[in-house]
Amino acid sequence: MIAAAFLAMLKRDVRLALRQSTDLGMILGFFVIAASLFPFGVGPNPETLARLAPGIIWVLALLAVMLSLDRLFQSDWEDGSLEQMALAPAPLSVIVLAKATAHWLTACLPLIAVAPVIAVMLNLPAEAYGVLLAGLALGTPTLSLIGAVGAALALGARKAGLLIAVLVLPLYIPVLIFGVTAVDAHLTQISVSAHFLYLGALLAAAAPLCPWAAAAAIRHSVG
Amino acid sequence: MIAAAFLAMLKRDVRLALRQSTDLGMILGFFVIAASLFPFGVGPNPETLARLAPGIIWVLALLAVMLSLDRLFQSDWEDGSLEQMALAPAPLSVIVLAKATAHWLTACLPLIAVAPVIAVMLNLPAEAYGVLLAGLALGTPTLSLIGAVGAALALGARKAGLLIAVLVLPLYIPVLIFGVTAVDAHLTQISVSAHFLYLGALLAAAAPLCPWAAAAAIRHSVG
Amino acid sequence: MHRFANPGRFMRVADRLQPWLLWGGLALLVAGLYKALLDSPPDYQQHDTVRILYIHVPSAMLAQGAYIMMALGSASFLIWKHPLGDLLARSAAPIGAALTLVCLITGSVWGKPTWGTYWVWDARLTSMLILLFLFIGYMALANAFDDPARGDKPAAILAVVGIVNIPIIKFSVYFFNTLHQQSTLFRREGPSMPPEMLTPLLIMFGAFTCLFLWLLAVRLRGEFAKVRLRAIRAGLVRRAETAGRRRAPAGGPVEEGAG
Amino acid sequence: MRRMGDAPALFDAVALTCLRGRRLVFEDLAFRLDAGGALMLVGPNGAGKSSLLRVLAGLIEPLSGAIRWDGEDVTADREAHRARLAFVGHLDAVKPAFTVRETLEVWAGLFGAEAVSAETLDAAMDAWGLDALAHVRGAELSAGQKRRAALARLMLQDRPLWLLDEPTTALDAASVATLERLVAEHRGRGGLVVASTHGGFAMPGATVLDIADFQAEAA
Amino acid sequence: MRRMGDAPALFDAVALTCLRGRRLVFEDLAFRLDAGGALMLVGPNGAGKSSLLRVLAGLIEPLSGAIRWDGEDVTADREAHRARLAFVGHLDAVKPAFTVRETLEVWAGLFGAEAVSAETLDAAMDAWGLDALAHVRGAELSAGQKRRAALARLMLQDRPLWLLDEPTTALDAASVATLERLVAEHRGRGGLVVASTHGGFAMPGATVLDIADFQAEAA
Ligand code: HEM
Ligand SMILES: Nc1ncnc2c1ncn2[C@@H]1O[C@H](COP(=O)(O)OP(=O)(O)OP(=O)(O)O)[C@@H](O)[C@H]1O
Ligand SMILES: Nc1ncnc2c1ncn2[C@@H]1O[C@H](COP(=O)(O)OP(=O)(O)OP(=O)(O)O)[C@@H](O)[C@H]1O
Ligand SMILES: [Mg+2]
Ligand SMILES: [Mg+2]
Repeated sequence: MIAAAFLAMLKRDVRLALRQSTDLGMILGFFVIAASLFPFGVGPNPETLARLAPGIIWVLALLAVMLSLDRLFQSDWEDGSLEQMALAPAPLSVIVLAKATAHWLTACLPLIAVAPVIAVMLNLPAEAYGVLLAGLALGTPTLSLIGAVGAALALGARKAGLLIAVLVLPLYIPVLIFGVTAVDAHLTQISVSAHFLYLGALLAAAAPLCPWAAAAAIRHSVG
Repeated sequence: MIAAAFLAMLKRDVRLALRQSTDLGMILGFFVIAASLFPFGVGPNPETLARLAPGIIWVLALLAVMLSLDRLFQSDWEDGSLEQMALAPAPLSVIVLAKATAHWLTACLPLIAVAPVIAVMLNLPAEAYGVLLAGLALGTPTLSLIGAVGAALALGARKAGLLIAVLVLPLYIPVLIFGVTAVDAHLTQISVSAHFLYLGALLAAAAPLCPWAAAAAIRHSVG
Repeated sequence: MHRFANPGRFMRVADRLQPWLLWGGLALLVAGLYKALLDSPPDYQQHDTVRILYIHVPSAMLAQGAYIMMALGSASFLIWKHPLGDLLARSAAPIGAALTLVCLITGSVWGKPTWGTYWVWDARLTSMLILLFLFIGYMALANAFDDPARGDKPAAILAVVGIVNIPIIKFSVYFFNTLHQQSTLFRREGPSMPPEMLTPLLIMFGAFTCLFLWLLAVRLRGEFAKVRLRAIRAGLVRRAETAGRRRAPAGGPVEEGAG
Repeated sequence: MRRMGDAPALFDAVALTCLRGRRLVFEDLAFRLDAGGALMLVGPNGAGKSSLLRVLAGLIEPLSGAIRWDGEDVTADREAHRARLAFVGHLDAVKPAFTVRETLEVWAGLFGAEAVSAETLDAAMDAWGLDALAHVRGAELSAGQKRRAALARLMLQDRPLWLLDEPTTALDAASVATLERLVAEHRGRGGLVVASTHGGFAMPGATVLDIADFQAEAA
Repeated sequence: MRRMGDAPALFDAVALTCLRGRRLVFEDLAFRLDAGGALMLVGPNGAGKSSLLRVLAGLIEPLSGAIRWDGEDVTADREAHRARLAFVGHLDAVKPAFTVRETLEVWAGLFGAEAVSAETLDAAMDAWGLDALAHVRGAELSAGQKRRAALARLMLQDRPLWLLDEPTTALDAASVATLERLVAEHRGRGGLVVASTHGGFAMPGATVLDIADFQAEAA
């Protein structure tokens, strides 16, 4: 039953995201458009762009997460769907995990899919693609999970802004830094396994903790 | 009466944004975290960073502004406030202008306030601060105005979220270009008045056109 | 339905042309590909990579053509409220986007051996990328609403405004410093290309044009059918609902609506 | 169409047809109201009561037909029409973050600030028993309290035409009585009321209009 | 406290006290229901009807007191309690982007997918007259149609305890009759119903509980 509820919520959220935020083509288009702002800003010099590329792509990941995460629970909260989820027999943390997974599938996975195109446009050396993508694949789920806690905190809590600034944003920073520096390390022939270990450890910590924390925050908000 | 309605809406939206400080925290958080990511990628070479600083700040400002756009009308639309605004005797475009102004005050002004911090982090020469800030002050209102059109168009859209971004980001490019080149021109001792004139012209065109277009889109959506 | 009577006549003409366009286009394509890939000389500098030209150039030109068609359709829709213009623009947009993508991809694949990079941010390439954004924006807006009547006007305005990009693409190679080739085909002095390259290029151009028009006709039919389907389904919902209502209290005599 | 040859009514509609999405909601609807008149909209769910009220408010364009005030088409001067009506729809427009008093202040400002004095505000809150809730945030209101705040908006604006969409939703018996009294007073001053209901709300002497009679198929 | 010495009731509450924000909403509230029983909550706006229903559903922790099912405190096994109740609150939980059928499918999945067959779905839609609306999106529903979709949720889950907060809001007379019939059937099968109302909704033989009697000030 737990698996059924997980799948039902996952399917629902993916469908809802595809239906109401956009179809996949538009998500991809969005990332390409956002990435192409940087050359307009910093100029077309290929060498500079190459150096900025990992940072740009990770900034886009951050953007993708933030753009959609605050609506992860908000609209369900406002229209009463969230209280129904809190009343479902399946544990709420499983439902949160399903929602975070759906978010990752609809916001982060498309980014990973177009990352090579953006990397080409920004002239990133081809040998760095693998590390970049592996880092994204390992790091963005953590962003989604941490973001879910922030989104849950933002419901109802009066001082949510402060909580998020203090709790959630600082947690993003290590993920982003390891993700960016892994690419640089690889390009300067340094082994990247340490970076990936850190990213993996962060994910391993976030996967059980974040849904639990988010569920607690949600129970509080639907009261 | 028109002025009264403008002020009432302006005050309301500012107050609402300050009370739900989550959004503000998220925007500033994104801006600062994203900016602090680039030194890791580009390496510590202060000179390269300095050259890129205006572009990075401007692009991040665009993305951060965009991050807050979808809430400009959405929640008012969902809870029925927007239909009351559409029924107020004051022209809807004036109300839109008030909301865009409030958006600028609560989303862009804080960005301008932290921009110097980021400029320091990115090693921008001190003599460029003035031009950077002046450019932001002149350019960001245009961003808010254009964004209001996108946000209004996306109301009730099946594919709302990224629709805004896909429509609005390309329109932001001219502002971005003039904003960045102004700083570059100043650093290379060229007069920046032409750039500022262009930014001013964009604002002068957007100020009457955008509220009108957004109001038309809103009337359509509350029907 | 009277609004679409006119497109109906238009569709009949399009239907009659469709098989000609398809088979003609395919025949030209086979001939053109043969000439281009096997029966034309390699470039003395670029060797065989030059053969990308035969796809790159027709797709670049037709992508712009598709945009112009979309903008004209949108303009006629805005000015004369002609629904056919809107349908035409909606049909042309995805084809144009695909052609733009083909141009961008072939261009960057070609760029790697010739310029040493897949992509540079120069005026021609950037303005072509913006063309893609315009197509995406148009499609996003036009299809964003369940009631197509809501998205059509804003989308049409976007298409019309975006037309300024076309001359920028065209003249970017003259006004800006760019890596990209200047025009060799359309110049005042006439094309400066050896005939053994020009012929396959022209054949390919003809093939692309026929296939483009064929696809356009297919999509027009699809858009047209969508409009009709929606009208029919709306009628059904209405009828079923009144039937349900009539079960409870007695209503007036029910007649089937004309819809 | 249904107008007789006499003096124009204060507020009337002729041959109204409303299309939403691709649904023809009602067809050829007409009514007339004179000063102090009231129109009670009834009909099953989905009949088109809310749609008609939105058309009358100018939020939806009718497909065809005309709405007239004093014999003059309201589309001639939309701003004047907006300034003469007050609309309470299904949605309450109460912000969770604002207190009840702030909510009313905001609306007062929007509807022409100078006119609304602190006394009017107090009177509105008093009429709806909101005084005790003045400093309670919207998020902490019960459903009926929220509805009362929305209805208090009517007292802030001195509008001749009230458009009320199921106004008694979530109201307790005392508040329904308040609403009935306020509506009666408004009509006594020559005001007009168009209200929809599924029952439990009385407007003595109101014309009853069953929207189901104007359904497309029944024509 | 109010329990007599006999066998434990199927569902009862003792000495319930509820604090929301800084307001003591009700104090020392108790009731008992046996199989087929119904409790009708009445009281003015803000009395605490919704609060009580949310406490019973486990959405709010009571400040003190106990809720028991078959004599056992429900906090002992919250998951089991959630699995035995169905809650319809003030909010409809209908997504604008989903069609009516999709909405029901989603809830069916959430409440234990395997159990809900296509027939159950069809039966639920049929009971509420939603068949014709199966493919209409939530955004295009009228207020009553949305409410009917929310109530159709009750048919998807075979739950013994129904908690209904002003279920007749926005419903037309025919739908109110449907609800009354379904509630009667549910009680006939031994199910329990706790419902709040401001009138216009009948549950023959229900115990009426006026929350105003348990107000802190009245103690
Ligand atoms: C992504 C990269 C590229 C883009 C977006 C692009 C875009 C275009 C466009 C839009 C045209 C049509 C111009 C017109 O309508 O007159 C064109 C034509 C052409 N392109 Fe490219 N191009 C790219 C890369 C290249 C490369 C790498 C080469 C070869 C070195 C090349 C060679 C040509 C040639 C020979 C023409 C025909 C020019 C004429 O006869 O007018 N392009 N390209
Ligand atoms: N935004 C919309 N777009 C398309 N159709 C709509 C929209 N809103 C309502 N409808 C349809 O129009 C019809 C009339 O809806 P309306 O809301 O006017 O009904 P109502 O009489 O107010 O019903 P209720 O008593 O349930 O409030 C319904 O069949 C509904 O499905
Ligand atoms: N989220 C909340 N936080 C704090 N107080 C609340 C909250 N929700 C409701 N209240 C307060 O608790 C009291 C009871 O509210 P409740 O919603 O239970 O009333 P109700 O009987 O359902 O009223 P109605 O008939 O209007 O729906 C009210 O005075 C209300 O102001
Ligand atoms: Mg209604
Ligand atoms: Mg309640």
